[in-house]
Amino acid sequence: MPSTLPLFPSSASTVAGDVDTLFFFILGVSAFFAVLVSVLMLYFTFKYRSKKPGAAGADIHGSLTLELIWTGIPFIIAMVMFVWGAQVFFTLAKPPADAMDIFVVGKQWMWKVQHPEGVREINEMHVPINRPVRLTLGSEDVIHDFFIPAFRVKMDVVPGRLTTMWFTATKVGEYHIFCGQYCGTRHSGMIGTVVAMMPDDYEAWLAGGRTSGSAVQNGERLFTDLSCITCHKADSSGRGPTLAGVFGSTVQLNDGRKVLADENYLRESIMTPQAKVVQGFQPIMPTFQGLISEENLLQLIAYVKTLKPAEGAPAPVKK
Amino acid sequence: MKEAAVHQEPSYLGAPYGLAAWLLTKDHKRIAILYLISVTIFFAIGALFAATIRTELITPQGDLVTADLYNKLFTLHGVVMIFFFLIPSIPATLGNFFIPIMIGAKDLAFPRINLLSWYIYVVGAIVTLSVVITGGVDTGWTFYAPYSSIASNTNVTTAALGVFITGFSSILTGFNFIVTIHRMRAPGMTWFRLPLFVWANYATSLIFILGTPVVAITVLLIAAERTLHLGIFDPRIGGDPILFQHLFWFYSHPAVYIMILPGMGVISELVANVSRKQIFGYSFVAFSSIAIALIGFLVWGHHMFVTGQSIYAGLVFSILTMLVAVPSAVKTFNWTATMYKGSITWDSPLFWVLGFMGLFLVGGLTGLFLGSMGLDVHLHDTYFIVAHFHYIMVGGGVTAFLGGLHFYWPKMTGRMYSEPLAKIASMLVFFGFNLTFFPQFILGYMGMPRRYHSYPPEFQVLNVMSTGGAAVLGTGYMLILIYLLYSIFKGPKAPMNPWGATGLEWKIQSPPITHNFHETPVVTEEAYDYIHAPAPERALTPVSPREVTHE
Amino acid sequence: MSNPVSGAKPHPKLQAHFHSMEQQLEASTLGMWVFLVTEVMFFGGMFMAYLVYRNMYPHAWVEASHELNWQLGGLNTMVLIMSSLTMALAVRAAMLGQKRYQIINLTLTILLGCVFLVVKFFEYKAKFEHHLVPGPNFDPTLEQGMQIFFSLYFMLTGVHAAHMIIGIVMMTVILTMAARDSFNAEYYTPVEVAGLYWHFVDIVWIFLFPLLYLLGRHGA
Amino acid sequence: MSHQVPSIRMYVGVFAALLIFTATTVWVAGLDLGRLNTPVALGIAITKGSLVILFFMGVRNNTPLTKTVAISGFLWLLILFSLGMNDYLTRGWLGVTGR
Repeated sequence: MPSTLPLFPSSASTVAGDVDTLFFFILGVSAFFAVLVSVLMLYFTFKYRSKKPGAAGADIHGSLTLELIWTGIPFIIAMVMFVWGAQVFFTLAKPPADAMDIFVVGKQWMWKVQHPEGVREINEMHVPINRPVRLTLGSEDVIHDFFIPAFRVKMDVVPGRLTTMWFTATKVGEYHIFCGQYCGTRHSGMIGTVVAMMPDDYEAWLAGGRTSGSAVQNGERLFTDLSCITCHKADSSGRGPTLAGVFGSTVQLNDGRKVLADENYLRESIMTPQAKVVQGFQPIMPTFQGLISEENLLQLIAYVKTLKPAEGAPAPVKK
Repeated sequence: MKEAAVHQEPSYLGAPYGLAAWLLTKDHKRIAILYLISVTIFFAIGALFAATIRTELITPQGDLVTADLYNKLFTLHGVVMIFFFLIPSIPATLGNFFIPIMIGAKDLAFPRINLLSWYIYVVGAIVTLSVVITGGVDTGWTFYAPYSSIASNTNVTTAALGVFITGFSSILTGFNFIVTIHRMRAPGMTWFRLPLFVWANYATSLIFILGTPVVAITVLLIAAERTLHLGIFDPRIGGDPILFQHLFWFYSHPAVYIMILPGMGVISELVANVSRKQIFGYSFVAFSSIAIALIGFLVWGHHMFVTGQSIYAGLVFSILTMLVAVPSAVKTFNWTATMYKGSITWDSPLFWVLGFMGLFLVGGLTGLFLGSMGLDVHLHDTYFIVAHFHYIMVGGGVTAFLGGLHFYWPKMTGRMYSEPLAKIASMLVFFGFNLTFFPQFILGYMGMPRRYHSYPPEFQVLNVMSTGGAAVLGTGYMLILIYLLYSIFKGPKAPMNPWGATGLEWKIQSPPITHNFHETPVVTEEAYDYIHAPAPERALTPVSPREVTHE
Repeated sequence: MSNPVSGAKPHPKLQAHFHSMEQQLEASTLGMWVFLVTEVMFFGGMFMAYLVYRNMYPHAWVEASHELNWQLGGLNTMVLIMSSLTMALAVRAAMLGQKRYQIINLTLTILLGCVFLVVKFFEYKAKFEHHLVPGPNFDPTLEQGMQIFFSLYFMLTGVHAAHMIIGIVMMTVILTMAARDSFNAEYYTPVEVAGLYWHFVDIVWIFLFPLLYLLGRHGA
Repeated sequence: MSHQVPSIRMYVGVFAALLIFTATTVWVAGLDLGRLNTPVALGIAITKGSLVILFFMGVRNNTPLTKTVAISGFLWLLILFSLGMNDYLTRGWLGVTGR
C-alpha cells in the first residue's frame, strides 16, 4: 500500500484555481448548514428529552415568518452558486482565440492524440505550459469522456459529432488522463498521461517526433485521394460549393436556413451530406460514413479550415 | 397475554392460510408483505453485487474479477437496486400497507390491479435477472446509447425488456395511489388532515405516472435498435446519442425523487412522533413534496452538462436544479423546528430520524456542488457522484425505509423487536455508511472516475477505508434482518399503539383485520394532534380492549 | 364523499371497499384518465424523437414522407374516427341499458378496428417490398435522415398498432360481457373505461396522420 | 360523471366535424404555405383531438379533476418538448464547437 494519503488533487491549470475556489465556497456554505442543523437537532434531542412517557410537546404549528426566511435564504444562496458556477463554466467552455490545436480521438479503449505538426501519440499527450491548448475531440465508436483531473477539465467525446475543450497548463509534470464516461470492457484501461513541458522542451519534443506530414498536409492528400477536389473546386465552377473561406462563415442552405460553418458543420457535411445542402446545389454528395476514420476526418477538417478565398474572389457563401 | 389474545380479532395475517391464499390475495396489506419479501430479496442480491465490487476495489489492480465481470456486476447492482429495490421499496411496501389505512379506506381503489402490479414486478425482475444465467449485461444501469445499442455484445435486450416490464408495475402502483387518495378518503379526511406520508406518496405517484412511461419507451427503443435494427440513436446514420440521454433522464432524474420522497414522508411521521408534537409548518412540508416532484421534472439536463448539450440548455437546467434544492431545505428546517420544545422520546425511531438527517444533509448539500455547472465539469462521472447519490438513496432512502419499517413493524406483524438491538443496528448503519461513502467524496474530487475496475495506486487507501466501511454497513443490515425475523416468531406481542402515535393506523388493532376498519371512520381532527395523543403502550402489556374504530 | 346509505341493499357489482356505485365509477374513470396520461407520455418519448430529427433533417423528412401512401393513411383516419363514433354510441347505449344497440355498436367498433389493421398490414407489406423496412432488407443507399424517419415511422405506427390490437381484444371481452347481460344502466363502468382507451388510440392516430403522411404533399 | 345522456345528434355532429377536418388537413397539406404548413396541420390535429376528448370522451361534462388530469398529460409533454428542444435549438450559439 502506498504510504502517502493524498486528499487533494494537484492544481496544474489556469482554471483549476477558479474551480477550487468555487468548491471551497460551496463546501463552506454546506458545512455551515450541515453543522447548524445537526447541532440544533442533537441539542433539541438532549434538551427536550421526554421527562414522562406520553407527555406532549409544545403546541406549536408553525411560523410563516420562519418559513419565508428559510425559503428565501437557501434560494438566494442557491442563486449565488448558480451564477458563480455558470461563470466558471463559461470560462471552461470558451477557448481563447490564440489557443493551439490538438486533435484527440477516442476509440475503445485508447486515446489517439494528433498534433497539428503531425506528431501522433497514443495514451499520451505532450503539451507546453503557459499556452492555451484547445482539444478537438471525436469518437470512433461509443461515448467516451476526456478527463484531466489536475486541470479540472472534462468533456464527453460523442460519436457523430465533435466537441471541444481547452486548458492552459501551469506546472510542468505528468498528470492523469481518464476516460470518464463508461465505454465498455476496458473502460478503466482507457487512461493516459498528460505531459506538461516547458515550451522549449515541447518544441524540442515535437521536432524529435516522427511524423508523416502535418495534419493539414495529410488533410490535403485526403482531399485529393477521396476525390473531394473533383466537385469542391477552388472557384465556383464545381458541382459542389467551393470550400475556400467556408470555415467560420454563415452558410445559406437550400431550405432557407442559415448555419454557422463550424467544425461540426464540416463534419456533418462529410458524414451526413444531405442534412444541410448549400443553396444552389443539388443533394448529390454521397456520405463518407464508414469510409473515413475519425482521425482522417479531423485532418480533412484541419485542411478545409486553411482554405482561404483567393485575392479578389467573391466570398463563397453569398451565391 | 392470554386475556389480550381474546380481544384480538383474526388479523389479515390469519385466515385464510396457505400459499394460494397469499398469492391470489387482493388485500393491500398482504400485497405489501409480498412486496416486502421481494424487495428484501432483491436488496440482498444487489448487496451481494456491491460486496463483490467493494472487495475487488481493495487493490488497484483488477485481480479478483475480470474487467468484463466487474462491469456486469456494477450494472446489475445498479439495475437491481434501483428498479427492484429502491423504487418499490417504500411506496409498494409501507405505502401499499398504510395509505388506505391512513385515509380510512378498506383497500386501494383497484385491489386486483395492485396484485397485478406485484406480478408484473416479479416477472420483470425474473426477466432482468435471467441475464445472470445467460451471460450478463454490461451497459451500466443507464443503458447509454450507442454503447447499449450497437457496441455491447451482452444481453442488453433482455435486461431492457425486464426494465420495460417493471415500469408498468410502478405505473400501476402510482395510478392506484392517486385514485385512492382522491376518491377513497374517509369522511372528514380532508387534504390538509392527511398524514404527510400520504402527501409524499401522492407526489411520488405523480412521478410514477408522468415519468415512467418515458423511460419505458426509451429502453424499448434500445431493444428495438438491437433486435429490429432500427436506428434512432445511431450516430452512423446521423442519430443523436444525446437524445437518448434526454429521454432517459427525463424519467431517471425524477426517479431519484421517487427514491427519496417517500422516505421524506416516513421521516415526517417519525419526527412528529419522536417529538410528540404537531409537525412544524405542515402545509409547507406537504407542498414541498409536490414542489419537489414537479420541479424535479425540469432539471434532468444537469446530468448532461459535459455531454455536448448546448450551454444555454445547461444554464436553464442548472438554475432549475438550484431551485429544487429549496423545497428540500424547507423540509429539513421544518423537521428541525418540529423538535424544538418537543418531548423527545428516546426510542429506536429517534435513532433512525437522526441517522437519516445526518446522511440526507450530506447527500442533499453535495447536490449543490453538482448543480453548479463549473464545478460539475470536474465532478461529473467521478466517485463524488457515486458518494452523493448513495448518500441520498441509501443514506436517505434506505435509512428512512428502515426507520419506517421499525416504526410500523409492530402494526404490520403484531410483534415487537428488541429495542437495544435496533439502536445498535441504527448506529452501525450510520457509521458504516459514512465510512463507506465519505472517502468516496474525496476520491471523487481527486478525480477517480466511477465504474473503474482498476485504478491508480494513490487512490488505494481511501478505497480500502470504503470497503472496510461497507463491511460494517453490511453487518448492520444483517443484524436488522436477524432480529426482525426473530421478532416474527419470538417477539413479544405488539400493543395497538406502541409509540403513542396519532393517525388512523394506530387506532386499529395490531396487526389489522382484513378490512382495516369495522366501520368507516369519521375524521374530526388534524394530523399529528399529539396534544390529545395516547401515551405509548409498552410491549407485553395486554392489548387494551378499546374500540377498534374510533368514530 | 357520502356515507353509505345504511339499510339499502348494495348493488351486486359493488366491490366491498367502495361505498357506492358512484364512487366506484368515479374511481374507475379517474383511474383510466390517469392511465391515459401515462400513455400520452409513452408516445411522447417517440414524438420527442420525431421533433428532434425533423428539425435536424427537414429535407429527408419530406422525402421520406413521399414514400408513404397518404390515401391509405387518410382512409385509416376515417376508419378510426368512425370507430370512435360507434364506440361513443356503444357507451351511450350502455348508459341507457339498450343491450341491442350496444352490441351492434361494439361489433362495428371491433370490425372497424380490424379494417384499420388490415389496411396497415398492406401498407407495411408495400414498405417491405420497397426495402423501406429497417433491417437486413433495408435499402442501404437511402439517405441517412430517411433511415431515421422509417425507424421512427415503424416504431410509432407499430406501437400504435399494438395498442389497436389490445383495444380490439378488450372490446371483444366487453362485447362478450354485454351479450351476457353484465351491464345495465347502473353498472356500465367497463364499457365506459374501455371506451376512453379506444378514443385515446384514435387521438394518437389523428396526430400521426398529418405528422407522418402529409409532410410531402405540397411541392412534391 | 354526469348522468345526462348525450344525444345521438351531438355524436354524429362531432363525427361529421372530424371528417371535415380530416379532409381539410389533406387539402391544406397540398398547398404550399411555407412555414405555416406544420402549424396549420398541427392546429387541425389539436382541434380534432380536442373534439374527441371533449365530446366522445365526455370531458366536457366531467369533474374538474378529470379535466385537470386530461390537461396535465399534454402539459408534461410540453415540458419534455420545450426543455428538450431548448438544447437542440441553442446548440452552437456560443460559437464553440460542440457546446
